[in-house]
Amino acid sequence: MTRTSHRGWGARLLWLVPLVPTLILFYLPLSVILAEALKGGEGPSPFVRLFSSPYTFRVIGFTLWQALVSTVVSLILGLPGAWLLGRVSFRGKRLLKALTAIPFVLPSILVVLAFVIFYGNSGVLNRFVMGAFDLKRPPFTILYSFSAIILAHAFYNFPLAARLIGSFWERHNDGPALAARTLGAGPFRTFFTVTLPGLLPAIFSAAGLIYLFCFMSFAVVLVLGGGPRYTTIEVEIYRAARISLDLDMAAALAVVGAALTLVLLFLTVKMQHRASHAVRGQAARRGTTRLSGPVRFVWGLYILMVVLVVASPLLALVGRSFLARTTRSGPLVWTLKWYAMLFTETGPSLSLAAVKNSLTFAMLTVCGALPLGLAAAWVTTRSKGALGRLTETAMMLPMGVSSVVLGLGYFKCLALFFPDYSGSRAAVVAAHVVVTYPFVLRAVSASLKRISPSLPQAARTLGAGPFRTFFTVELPLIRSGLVGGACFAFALSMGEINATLILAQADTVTIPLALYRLIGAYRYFAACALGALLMGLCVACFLLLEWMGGESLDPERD
Amino acid sequence: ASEKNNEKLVIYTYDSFASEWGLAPKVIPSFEKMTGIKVELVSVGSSGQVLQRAMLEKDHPKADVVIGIDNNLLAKAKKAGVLSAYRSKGINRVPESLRFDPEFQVTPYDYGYFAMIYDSEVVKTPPKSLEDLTSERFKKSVILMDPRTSGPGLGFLLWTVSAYGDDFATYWKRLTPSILTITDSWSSGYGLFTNGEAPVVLSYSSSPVYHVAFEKTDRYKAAAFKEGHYMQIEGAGILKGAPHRKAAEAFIDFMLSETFQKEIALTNIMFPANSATVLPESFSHAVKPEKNLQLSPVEIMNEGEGWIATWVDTVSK
Amino acid sequence: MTLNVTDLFRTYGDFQLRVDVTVAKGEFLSVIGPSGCGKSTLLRMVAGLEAADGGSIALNGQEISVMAPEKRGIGMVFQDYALFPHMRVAENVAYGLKLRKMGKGNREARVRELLELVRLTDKADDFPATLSGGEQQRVALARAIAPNPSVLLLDEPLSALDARLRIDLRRQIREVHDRLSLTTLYVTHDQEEALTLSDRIAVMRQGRILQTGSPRALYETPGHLFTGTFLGLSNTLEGRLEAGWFVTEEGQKVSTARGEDGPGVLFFRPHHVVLHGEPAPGRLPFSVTRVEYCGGWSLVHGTTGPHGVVVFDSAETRWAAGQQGHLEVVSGQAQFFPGETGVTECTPRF
Amino acid sequence: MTLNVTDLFRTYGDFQLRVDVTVAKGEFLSVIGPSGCGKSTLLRMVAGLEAADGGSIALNGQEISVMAPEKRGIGMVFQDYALFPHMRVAENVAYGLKLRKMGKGNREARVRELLELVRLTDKADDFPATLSGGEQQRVALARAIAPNPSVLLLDEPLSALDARLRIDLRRQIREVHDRLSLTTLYVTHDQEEALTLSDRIAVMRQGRILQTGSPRALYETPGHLFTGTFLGLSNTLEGRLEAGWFVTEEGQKVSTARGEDGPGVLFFRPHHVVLHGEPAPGRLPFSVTRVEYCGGWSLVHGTTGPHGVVVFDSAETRWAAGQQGHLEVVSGQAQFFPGETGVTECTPRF
Ligand SMILES: Nc1ncnc2c1ncn2[C@@H]1O[C@H](COP(=O)(O)OP(=O)(O)OP(=O)(O)O)[C@@H](O)[C@H]1O
Ligand SMILES: Nc1ncnc2c1ncn2[C@@H]1O[C@H](COP(=O)(O)OP(=O)(O)OP(=O)(O)O)[C@@H](O)[C@H]1O
Ligand SMILES: Cc1ncc(C[n+]2csc(CCO)c2C)c(N)n1
Ligand SMILES: [Mg+2]
Ligand SMILES: [Mg+2]
Repeated sequence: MTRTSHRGWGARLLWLVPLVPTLILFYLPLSVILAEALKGGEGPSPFVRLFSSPYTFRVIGFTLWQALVSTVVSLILGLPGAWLLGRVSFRGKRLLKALTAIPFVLPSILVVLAFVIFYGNSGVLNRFVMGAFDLKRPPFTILYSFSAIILAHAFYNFPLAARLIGSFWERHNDGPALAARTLGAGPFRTFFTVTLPGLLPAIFSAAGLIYLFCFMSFAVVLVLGGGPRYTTIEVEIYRAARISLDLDMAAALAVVGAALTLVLLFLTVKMQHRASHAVRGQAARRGTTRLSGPVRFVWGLYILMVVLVVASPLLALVGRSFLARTTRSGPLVWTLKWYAMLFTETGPSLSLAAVKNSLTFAMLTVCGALPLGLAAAWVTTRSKGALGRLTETAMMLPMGVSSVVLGLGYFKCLALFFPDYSGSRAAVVAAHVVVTYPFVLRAVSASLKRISPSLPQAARTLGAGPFRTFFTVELPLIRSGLVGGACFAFALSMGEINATLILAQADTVTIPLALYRLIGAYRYFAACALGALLMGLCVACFLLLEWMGGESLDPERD
Repeated sequence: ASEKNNEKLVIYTYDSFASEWGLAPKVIPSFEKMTGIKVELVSVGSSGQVLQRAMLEKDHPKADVVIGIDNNLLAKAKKAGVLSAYRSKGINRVPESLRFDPEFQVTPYDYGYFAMIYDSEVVKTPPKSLEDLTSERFKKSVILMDPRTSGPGLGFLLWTVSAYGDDFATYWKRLTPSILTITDSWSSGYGLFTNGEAPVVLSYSSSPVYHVAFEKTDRYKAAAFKEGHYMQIEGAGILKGAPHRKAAEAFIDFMLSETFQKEIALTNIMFPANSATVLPESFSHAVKPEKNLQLSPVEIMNEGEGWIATWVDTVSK
Repeated sequence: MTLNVTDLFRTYGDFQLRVDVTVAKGEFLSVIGPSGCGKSTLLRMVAGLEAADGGSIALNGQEISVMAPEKRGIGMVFQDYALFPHMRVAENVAYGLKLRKMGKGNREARVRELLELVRLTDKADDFPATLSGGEQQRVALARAIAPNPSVLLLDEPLSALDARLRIDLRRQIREVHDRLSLTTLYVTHDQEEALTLSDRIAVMRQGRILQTGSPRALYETPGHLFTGTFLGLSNTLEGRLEAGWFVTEEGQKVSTARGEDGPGVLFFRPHHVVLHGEPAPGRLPFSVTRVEYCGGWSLVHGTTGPHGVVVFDSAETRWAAGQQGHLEVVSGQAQFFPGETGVTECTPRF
Repeated sequence: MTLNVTDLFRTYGDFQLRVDVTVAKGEFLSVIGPSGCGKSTLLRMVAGLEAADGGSIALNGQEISVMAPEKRGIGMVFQDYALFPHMRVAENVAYGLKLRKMGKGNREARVRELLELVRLTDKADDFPATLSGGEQQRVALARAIAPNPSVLLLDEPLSALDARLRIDLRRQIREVHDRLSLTTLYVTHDQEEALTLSDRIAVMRQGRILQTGSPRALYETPGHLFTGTFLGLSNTLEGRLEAGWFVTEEGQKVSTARGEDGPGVLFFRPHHVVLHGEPAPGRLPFSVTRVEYCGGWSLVHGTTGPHGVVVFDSAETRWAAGQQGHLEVVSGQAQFFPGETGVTECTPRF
């Protein structure tokens, strides 16, 4: 008899649950498009073209650099929030938690719009200051620069960092931190020498995610960066694939991007493994802090900053959705007409259909991505060593492949296997599932890794098979991770546009698509209304998810 | 491909054409009523993406007609060999100068001139030439589009090429301080402009028409440049192996008909290709330049990539 | 450092802790009490890890209850060890030393010395996760002692160790205490530890300190029946005191005892009983239910009437389960607690 | 169920476990050994929670080492409790019963019965995180017993409990064992627990089982010096056997002992020694270093030459630290182990 004895067939088959869909839904279309593009036609290989230009290296360098800066900034801004969400009990925490997910769902075009409305040369901020100090020229030129990119990335990601790290912190055993205090370490020292290292798995996990986001970011870079000076690989892929129609080049770029992503993923997974030190025999006892006097003031400042960075652009956007001009340059008046218009425009209402479609896609995506991500997380956390890390990386790769390329791959595949295909909702949902499940995997595996191995073992000795154990012990314990993952999947699906555009039927419109069209027709006020509607829908859904997932059995409620 | 169902027609077009504020909702129903053909309109993003989609499906075309192939894209479309020729009778009413494809793989339906639009409330003395734009007073004041991703963006690059020849790169170098941002699409750039982000934007000389016609303001004006204005001609074509060839031909004919052409002016804010079309009153605000510039498709095909590469290098430093 | 805890107060749901206790400089005070009586909570409040709802904690007269934990100069061994999972054993132990800016050389020497003390020299470079329970506990002990705190709080620091090591280490702990003249508050559930180590013992029950006293006083003349039954093995019989004699409910005179006449409980230790083969006046009938061999001696468990009684006997005891004997309570050794009714209350809160 | 463990083998870095052991049906076998010797690892392998590198585990002759843990019908109490944090106490206990599809009524009755057994009725609706260490441990015990497993593995199930409760519960565990005639493997570091509870004891050291035997045999006539020193208090003197007499290095005859002549160690219990005020032939000079009061008796610690010796005495001992006495090893009680050199090896692996 050798090691890895008693693993039932069930457990072995479980490998297939995440693997088969990943292969069919991701690796197959990807290889089809890559093979197609790379088999090459006339002329030099796209790789030669790619690497013979210094521009390529500038783009790669800039991509890595902006992602790094964005990640660090997001983490620094997010950590205090993580503490608030994880450690402090206050009223409205649940709502705040749901709110942290909003930036995430916003299609980047809407974020860009919100940023322009708030931070722009003629934005709320500038106009307010100009009005207050009677200035002629806008005092802040924030947009169309490197810092604008970082600001927008931080806007997207620091609430995410706060949320991810916070939910880990919530269940994190504070025993060691207390021990450090009794050994003479002050709160800061304790934080940096004990708490922070303990949080590293979550921090790396969040950092990996954020890094990838920023790595893949393109609308923000495109619009707020101010032009080709700041170009990322993803932007180049988008240009090559969708505009220059240079599929070879797009594929080559995608290969480069995927390779870099793979390395990054592998590194973060490895760092995460390295950083997690499970200690046998430690039950987490939750320490919930109450805020007092002067501390409250400091937190007030933090929240003010949050409001400035996150809430105000969004509020400006929502605000604008209730405003209208009497004439082009006339005074502003309050109105609900944009909302009314959203649902009463010609024929069967476009926005209504968009809302219906977006919600349907998002729900179905959640239904697909949850089990897939969960199975992937389960399988990868149980497997150890390099092989485990490799599988985990392989399963997370969809996160690092441009959805443009993926969409094209799908399209090719469908043309190959279903020649009569002409756009379908199933394909859209499948693409959304593939794009989103790695996030579920990330969110879930962080909480899965934290479960003391003796818990499932205890269940086994009590007579529960692996599945039963999973459903009665592990699943309830990773609920917060699941809810987080579901929120991600929902949000990403609500905001996805590239794959949808390629795969959906012509008459299938989603909220982001409708937004694009509204903005394309420079109907900004109506776009703001639809954006506000999107935000509202997402918050409602998050709250619903939180409520469904978090309420009933949470042992550590206060 | 065989004639499957003559009662149907599949069209690929760019977003703004298909959107409910675009041309499609105004014209498609009358085409359907007229011919009894059911039109399936597929909107696939920008005009570049229309062509791409056609190229992807080259072996099994699903669409019959593609709309949005302009004079700058023509070369690429021909190289891909996805289109087939059709000479519509209506082409006779289109001036010779607009028939940009002599083989009639693409049929022109409207045209316009690229121009700088300025906010007359901010810019008191409008720029009079491309060179004017480089002046200090326009520092961070101009919104341009990326030629790799946007039709107007490519148009402006070609404009500078036709004005400066091989020296266009040094012009761009001089222009850089004036650029506030380079957007990927016309809509985002123009949106920023109307939002007040910058007082000057690259658009069409016909753009002020929109503001006059729908917003009753002449605040936004087109600047006439002494170098002349680069021209864009938009066209449609029938795909090789189109499943519904007959219907496709009928649609191309329809595009040149009066029903279609009279909508272009106020819906697409462009000049209709059919010279017989009566333009609305507001078109007096559209500048029709004395001198118009255009590069030949062959030249664009041969040099286009090199120009773009030079451009990228210049602006990305 | 004298530790003064005055009217310290904390509520958790229906659990209420209210404690007054003083530990003199250099004193070794053990806190014993049933599981869940609030021992850990008391320690955590003294260390500043748990906020009190009221009351005061003073060190040498200085109020510390609003002071940050790291300012109090109190060392603590946690019941669940609370080792730093991301640091190796040696780093765990060195942590407090680093904070005191001890030079590298000195630090390493001190760590080595402490690891020798707890016999973990060969585990210095391991991470806590790979240690056995007992090994982890010893690391926690070394870590707490390392920075020479002036007050040491130990929460069952030896519970996961084997008897041999426990005896060794408890001697070490006491030696460290004596050498540095620490003020030590020691929580244990092991009465032997409490008896052998402490200058004084505080007996806790349901969140309050019932009694404090020297080990000998508490063991031999417990002021409360609870203390007596909790500290070491003991027996109780219900009955009444009549004219200096304890009489069972069946009317049998058992033993002399001091106290006022009336109903109550007779308390005596297992070695205050002799088992006889033959009946005699004053002897109670006894049926043996189980004989436990304890190494140097045996414990004979049995019943007399409704009462369970346990009796010390030699290792070579003649008794075996099922036999009948007669039980004599050695006169003058038993104690009478008026008004009490049995021993159930020494089990945890009900 | 007879449990047969044959040549079971597992390596962790430089730690190697290799065990052969048989537990007969209905037998109560305790495993004792120093911290880190592999007790928990053995249990975990038997339960199927840790894969072996080799060897076999058989239940009633059926090989189970490749069987899933839940198929083995083995109940286990984890050293770290491993309570389900998301379930209330009662739900934790009911978990195994639900899996056996026990009806709701029966289940609830059984849970109530078990919570009474471990005295936690009033904590039934609490979550584990709010329980004290001892309370958690008792929940773990109740949960493991609940489904009536045929083999029960207990990993230090009473280590966090106070003496009183521990004695109560160990009796309960033994009763449960007897009533259901369970096959029980019991890991403990408490020698008293091992001695009183077990039918047989297995002594483990450095990953191997050194010796198994009845409590009495192991205590009174340990086959290995390690067993003797590990199980209960003991003393050792180095010297040599000469013609049936043990002679110290200084040449003094101490006690008769059986064995072959040669160098070795004399082993005797603290109650095999008498302390005298006056010297006499065969008596060793003894300086008292510390007297520990242990309730019913005292322990007198001291040194004779280089050797530490501990002596039992009455609670009212006349000895005090600093005094000088003379030590007599009661003849015929001491045991000689040839070739050994002292007792350091009973401390954990070095
Ligand atoms: N954070 C908490 N929330 C709710 N109840 C708690 C909390 N901490 C402790 N308690 C309760 O307070 C009581 C005392 O707990 P404590 O840990 O002080 O007991 P203990 O005397 O140390 O017990 P043990 O010997 O078992 O460790 C217990 O009933 C426990 O359930
Ligand atoms: N997962 C692991 N990785 C590395 N070493 C381990 C692991 N588990 C146990 N060990 C080592 O194996 C040895 C035996 O550990 P085990 O937990 O079985 O000891 P134990 O006899 O139960 O000790 P204790 O009485 O302290 O609980 C120890 O030295 C420990 O460090
Ligand atoms: C104010 C205004 N000006 C110009 C156009 C025309 N236009 C803008 S984008 C585009 C297609 C090229 O990508 C065309 C033809 C319009 N619609 N609105
Ligand atoms: Mg405790
Ligand atoms: Mg163990």
